[in-house]
Amino acid sequence: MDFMVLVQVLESTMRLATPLLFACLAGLISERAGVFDIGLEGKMLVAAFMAASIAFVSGNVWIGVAAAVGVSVAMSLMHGLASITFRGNQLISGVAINFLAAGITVVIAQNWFRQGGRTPSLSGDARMARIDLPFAEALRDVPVIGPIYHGILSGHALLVYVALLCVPLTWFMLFRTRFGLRLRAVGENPAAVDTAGVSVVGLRYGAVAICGVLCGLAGAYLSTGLSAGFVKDMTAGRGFIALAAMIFAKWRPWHAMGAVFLFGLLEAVANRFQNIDILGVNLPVQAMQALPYILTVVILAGFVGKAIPPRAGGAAYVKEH
Amino acid sequence: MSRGRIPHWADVTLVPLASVFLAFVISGILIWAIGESPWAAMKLMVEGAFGSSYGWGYTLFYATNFIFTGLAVAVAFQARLFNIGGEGQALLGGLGVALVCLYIPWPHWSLALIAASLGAAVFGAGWALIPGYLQAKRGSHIVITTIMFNFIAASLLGYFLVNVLRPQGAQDPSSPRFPSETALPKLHEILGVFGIPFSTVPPVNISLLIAVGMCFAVWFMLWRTRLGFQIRAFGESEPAAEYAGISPVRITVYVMLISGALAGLMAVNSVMGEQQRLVLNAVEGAGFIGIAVALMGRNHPFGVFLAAILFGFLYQGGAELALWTGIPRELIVVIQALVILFTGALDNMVRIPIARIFAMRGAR
Amino acid sequence: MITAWTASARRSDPRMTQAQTQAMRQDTAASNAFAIELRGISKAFGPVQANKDISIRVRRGTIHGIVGENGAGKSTLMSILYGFYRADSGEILINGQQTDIPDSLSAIRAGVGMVFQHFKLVENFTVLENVILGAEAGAMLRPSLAKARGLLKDLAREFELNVDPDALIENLSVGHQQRVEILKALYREADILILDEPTGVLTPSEADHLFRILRGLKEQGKTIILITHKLREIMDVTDEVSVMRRGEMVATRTTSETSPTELAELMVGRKVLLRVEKTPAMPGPEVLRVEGLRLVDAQGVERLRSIGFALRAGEIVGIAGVAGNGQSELLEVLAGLRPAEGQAWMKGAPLPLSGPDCDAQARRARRIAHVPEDRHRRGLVLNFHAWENTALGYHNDDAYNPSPWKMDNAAIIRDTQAKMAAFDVRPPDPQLKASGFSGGNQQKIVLAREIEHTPEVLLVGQPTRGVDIGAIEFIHQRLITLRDAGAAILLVSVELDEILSLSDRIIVMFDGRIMGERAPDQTNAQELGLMMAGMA
Amino acid sequence: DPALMFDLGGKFDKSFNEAAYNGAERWRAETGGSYREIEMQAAAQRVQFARRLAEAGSNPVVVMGFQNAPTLEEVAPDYPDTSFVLIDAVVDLPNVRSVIFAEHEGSYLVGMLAAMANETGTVSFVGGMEIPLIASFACGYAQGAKAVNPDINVIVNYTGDTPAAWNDPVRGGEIARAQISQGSDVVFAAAGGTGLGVLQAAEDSGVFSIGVDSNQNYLHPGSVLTSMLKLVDQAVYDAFTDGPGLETGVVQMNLAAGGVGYALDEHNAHLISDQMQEAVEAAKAAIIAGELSVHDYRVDSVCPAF
Ligand SMILES: Nc1ncnc2c1ncn2[C@@H]1O[C@H](COP(=O)(O)OP(=O)(O)OP(=O)(O)O)[C@@H](O)[C@H]1O
Ligand SMILES: Nc1ncnc2c1ncn2[C@@H]1O[C@H](COP(=O)(O)OP(=O)(O)OP(=O)(O)O)[C@@H](O)[C@H]1O
Ligand SMILES: [Mg+2]
Ligand SMILES: [Mg+2]
Repeated sequence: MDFMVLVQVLESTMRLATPLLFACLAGLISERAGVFDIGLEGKMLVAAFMAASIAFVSGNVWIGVAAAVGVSVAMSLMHGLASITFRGNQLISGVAINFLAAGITVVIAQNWFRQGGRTPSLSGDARMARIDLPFAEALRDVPVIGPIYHGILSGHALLVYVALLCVPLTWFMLFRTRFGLRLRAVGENPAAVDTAGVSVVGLRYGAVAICGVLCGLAGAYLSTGLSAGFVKDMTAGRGFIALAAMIFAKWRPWHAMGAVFLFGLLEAVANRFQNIDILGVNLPVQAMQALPYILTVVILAGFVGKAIPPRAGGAAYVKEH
Repeated sequence: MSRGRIPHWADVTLVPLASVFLAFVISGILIWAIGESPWAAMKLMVEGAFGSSYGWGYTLFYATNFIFTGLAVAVAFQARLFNIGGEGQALLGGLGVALVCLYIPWPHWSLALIAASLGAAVFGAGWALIPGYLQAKRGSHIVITTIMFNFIAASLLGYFLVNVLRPQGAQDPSSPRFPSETALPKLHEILGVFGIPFSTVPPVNISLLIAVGMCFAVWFMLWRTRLGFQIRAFGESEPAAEYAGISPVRITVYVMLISGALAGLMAVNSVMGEQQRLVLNAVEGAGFIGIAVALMGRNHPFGVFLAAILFGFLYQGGAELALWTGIPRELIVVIQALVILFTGALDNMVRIPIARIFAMRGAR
Repeated sequence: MITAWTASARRSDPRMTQAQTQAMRQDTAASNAFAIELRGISKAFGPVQANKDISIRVRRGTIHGIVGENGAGKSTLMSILYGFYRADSGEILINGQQTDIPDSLSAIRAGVGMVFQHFKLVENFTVLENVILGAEAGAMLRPSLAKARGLLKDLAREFELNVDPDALIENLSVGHQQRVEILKALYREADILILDEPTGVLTPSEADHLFRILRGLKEQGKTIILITHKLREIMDVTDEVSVMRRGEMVATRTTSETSPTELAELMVGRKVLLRVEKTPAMPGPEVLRVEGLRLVDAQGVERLRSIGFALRAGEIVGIAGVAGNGQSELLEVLAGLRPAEGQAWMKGAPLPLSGPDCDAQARRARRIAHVPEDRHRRGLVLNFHAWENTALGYHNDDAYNPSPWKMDNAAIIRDTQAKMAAFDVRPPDPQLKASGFSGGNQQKIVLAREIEHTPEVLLVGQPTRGVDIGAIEFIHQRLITLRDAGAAILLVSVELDEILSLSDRIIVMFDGRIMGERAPDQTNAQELGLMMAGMA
Repeated sequence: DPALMFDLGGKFDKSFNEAAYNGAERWRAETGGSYREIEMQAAAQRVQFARRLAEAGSNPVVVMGFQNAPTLEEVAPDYPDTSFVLIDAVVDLPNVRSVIFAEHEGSYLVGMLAAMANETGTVSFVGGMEIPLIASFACGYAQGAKAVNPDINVIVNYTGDTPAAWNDPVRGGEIARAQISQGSDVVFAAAGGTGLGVLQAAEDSGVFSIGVDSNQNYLHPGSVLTSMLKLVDQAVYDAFTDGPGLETGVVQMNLAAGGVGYALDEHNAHLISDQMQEAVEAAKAAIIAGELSVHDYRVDSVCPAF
């Protein structure tokens, strides 16, 4: 593969991995606190819709992003209400959120814009601008560094860099702060946190809210950064892929970054090389499209081994001595 | 613990009813908000789904699909395996049905039904076997592998339909129509034998009886056989199961085989009973609805049956709603979501006040 | 010394200044001799009245024992004092001051610390992280950890509470985990320390160590409440003792003026035999023999090194050892739960120690039964009904499977009723979930299942852990009856008393090896203790 | 009253179904009549809804999409007094009018335009799913492009195999970017909602795109070179206008019948030079006259252009 092709594929990877990265970190934080969240997909979808519609109405993408974060956090709190306060089944709540998002986005979009559950196309300031990193132009022609810096890293929307920044931030928060210590503890053994005089409910709500913020950013990037408007079901399973990446990463932030980049890369490769001749046999399109998923299974079976989730995950906390 | 305070009968009737009621109240507010009459909509839905044998027919047809996929998820859940792969397994089940119906000549539908059921079950089970085996032997998380296998199944089916099964020159990426000998008797024919009139229109067919039979079979398997005992013990506590000499690998593989077979069987209803040919996306999300059905049915076959009927109602009632009003079809998805949320996840919200009422009455 | 660390600890506590705390505590201290006074505490869990109008006073600077049968309400009462549960009615006075304790944080602020029976530790955190959890010095972790490390060193020196601050909890023995719990309380400057069944999982030497620590704490002026089922411990360390029965407080005695017999009677409401009565063993032919048993765990550590011994019909062989020296692994290997190297014979025929024919089913088919050490994790499926638990492991029995298709649930239920009657399980309800029984009754369910199948070899781990004295008496009796019926019993226990009183021969293990064998009447706790420490 | 039954993509897919909707709306505006419309959620509803519409007395019933051929085969015989119109496939029944489009012919013309606007020697195509219908778009497009420039490289990609493939603008955009990075400077999208992402990516990258079904030139003026028109709206409008007793049989909506074509309006007039227009018009005339034949992939699943 020649170098420029690699650069192009990696650039595409950066974009494709960004929503996955946000969502993956979102799930990671929530699950680290013991709240399983298969509603990432739904939250992203609602956020994508909110971002696009508010950006369209206000003409300012950042107002849209704020709205997206707001609505996503609200959905998260609903998940919290069900699974923390009312000790309901976290999986059911997540499934419900996914359904709710799939339906409500279209119903509201139809009611507001009358374009069949779509938002109008965004342009100008209603879309996320691309940012050129400092010296990108200057370094452009430097061999190796140029293509990497200018070609791959530079020229993405701000949220791409925010997502990358979120990885060390998440790591720092989890492993270097008091909040992170408590958050991890509440996912492993909430009784320990409770008896230490810290509110289990408060911590879990905190984690769930952060999850909402990150899902909001993921959705906003999808509709205002990657594309220019909302289309129904536009998350197209990315929330589930993020979940897969999270398990793949065994709930660790840096590994999560690795995992989403692997998924992004596989998708980028599949987009780029749809017909490959292998030993004279032309692989059908479908094979290339399935390739990322097949490889994921192979990697999982071959190299990753058992992923052990946070021990108290998935269950509401009930006091027992 | 929180459940202990209300009588069991109230817990299984009052709580779900109150939850469903709440879900519908909120749905009503939403319908009102988009400028339609909630009362008329509700009436239309109920009448459309239950008001005639036509409505019942469709409700039961959809419910049949959901029973199969719901049972598939429920069985796996009894062993604490979260099989999200019902969608893919049902797709493969469809392939099994199609191959059996297309490539083997059948003299009578009954033989075809047996063979196609086997084909569906074997293909579905086969598709679940790989994730099951990988979970058991390699610890590959079954949630991820089954999600991946859904995508892979879609590609595989796309390939088969476009390149293998599609008749030369046909536009549609679908298999040819199955021979008419393989057409399954519809419910009206079955009821007709007993002189009960029933609408001839809806595609509900003999698969419904298979589905109900499967509810019993699954119940029997889980609570009346050794295998079921082992599955449940394994699901409740892996160390205890190991202590009892129950092999985790074997149980995981068995459970996934059963789960996949059940999901695959859904194709008998939709592919053989209704479409009479295999089309792209023959499953249409029933695999995912199965998750909701199983969770709402508390992973018990009888609960799955009831939840499947509820979802069948939402599907059919929603279709009528879309047909006769300006309410967008996605609103039905919202109602489904609210029902799932209130009955499945926010059930304690109604249980706690109900418990309080009972406590007050008890105190007097 | 002690003032030095408390002073610095107080400074680290952002919630209260040193002056405030001391002023508050000393004020009231002068006026009242009771550290704790509970008045009319009641608590119900649904239909269960766990505590009924309980009043108790605990003198400052004493060790106060609480005894009672399983389910008497001891843990509940203490959990209320610690703010873990809220009482339905009643009041709490701490140092003479009425105190509202709605949550654990309030309890901690009031100077109450608690070590729960089931430790509240985060298994994959380090000791240090567990200690500071909830009492961190600031928003950032590093400074908190550094500060705690220093304090921990002082505490460790002061109270003989040595633990590696950087060890992961899951790699620590239970004894060390318990020290971490105590350190947690001390780090939070607890003046009043509650310990719920602290010795249930400890070895005798660990228990002795604990009591040394407790006495040390008492000397420093701390007040200690100790819940235990072991009357010897009560007599050893407490100053006063209260007895609970069925949710009520039935008596409080000064320890020096009471006796174990009186306490046992007060607890159970009848006379209890505190000594095991048994006739000498009459060993028959050899049943089980193992040679060269070796086990290497997943981390590559050798857990069993060339173990060899024989078991004869009609005898109880006790295995003594400090927890973590290979006894648990030995039981698991013999029960078919772990593959190992070496050879074994059951009545002369080889018994595979690895491979496909080595699982718990195969062992049961060879009439080897197993009462596991951890009834919650292994012995029972807590969410199963009692009758289902009766079939656990025996689900393939012909008696339960008259046809190949169907399990005969009715037969299992009948069988369970019979077993429950034979073992006096309370309540004798086969439909009750295992989690709904008290610890002693859960243990009886497990024993009934294993013993009533008349095994030729019974492997028993910690048969009376966490079980009240009435049930202990019963369980011991049953084991001896089984022995007298001709079964070979291999008993693993960390209770030296239990080993000494039940066994016909005693094998001591240390570091995966057999240190030697003794006859119970020719040895004593001191000698065994030395052997268990690897010195012999 | 007439009725219109949309295919699974839904009423507002900005292309196929939306065109039908526009046709119906035009009829309503011009005649003041009213009609019934229905969107389905699941394939099982195809038959269900077709029947419901017929039973409710709607006539004619216009049914969208080739996937409904079996639907009408099943339903139409039961309602001999109702006229059905099937868009995009053929059903041979006395009360069914089958309207089929020569997408390959329209695609051929936009392929020519693409090749003429092309500077890099590479043009590309993004299809929703690899099914014969979409492949015939691709094939016609490639034939047209190669007719202008035999050496031109035509990249063909598809979005996926699940229904999500028609609604994934993100993926569509990424595929388009991948094609653009391979040198394509004209991207033709036939992928429903996914196509919106393709057109957007083309505009963002400063290359041309080609819309599909409806006239999509207005979406990104100056960037959308043209749109491959498929006059579904006309077919629906005609059906509604013809009313209950409409003439049945197969209606060929090819170039000759004006059923397909390319869009030229104020949004792209400056992009299409006179020279380009002349060439396309010439080819169009030749096709209509039968002098030039564009191969239809659906006939034999083979594309001569690849
Ligand atoms: N969380 C709970 N929910 C319901 N009932 C409970 C709960 N905790 C305790 N109980 C009930 O309260 C009663 C008292 O239990 P408690 O744990 O206080 O007894 P205990 O004296 O500590 O027993 P043990 O010696 O076994 O530790 C028991 O009957 C028990 O069933
Ligand atoms: N959530 C609960 N619901 C009902 N009963 C409970 C609950 N939690 C505990 N119990 C009961 O409370 C009593 C004491 O509980 P505890 O946790 O102290 O166990 P235990 O009886 O001491 O057994 P062990 O010492 O083996 O843990 C038991 O009867 C137990 O079954
Ligand atoms: Mg207790
Ligand atoms: Mg206890």
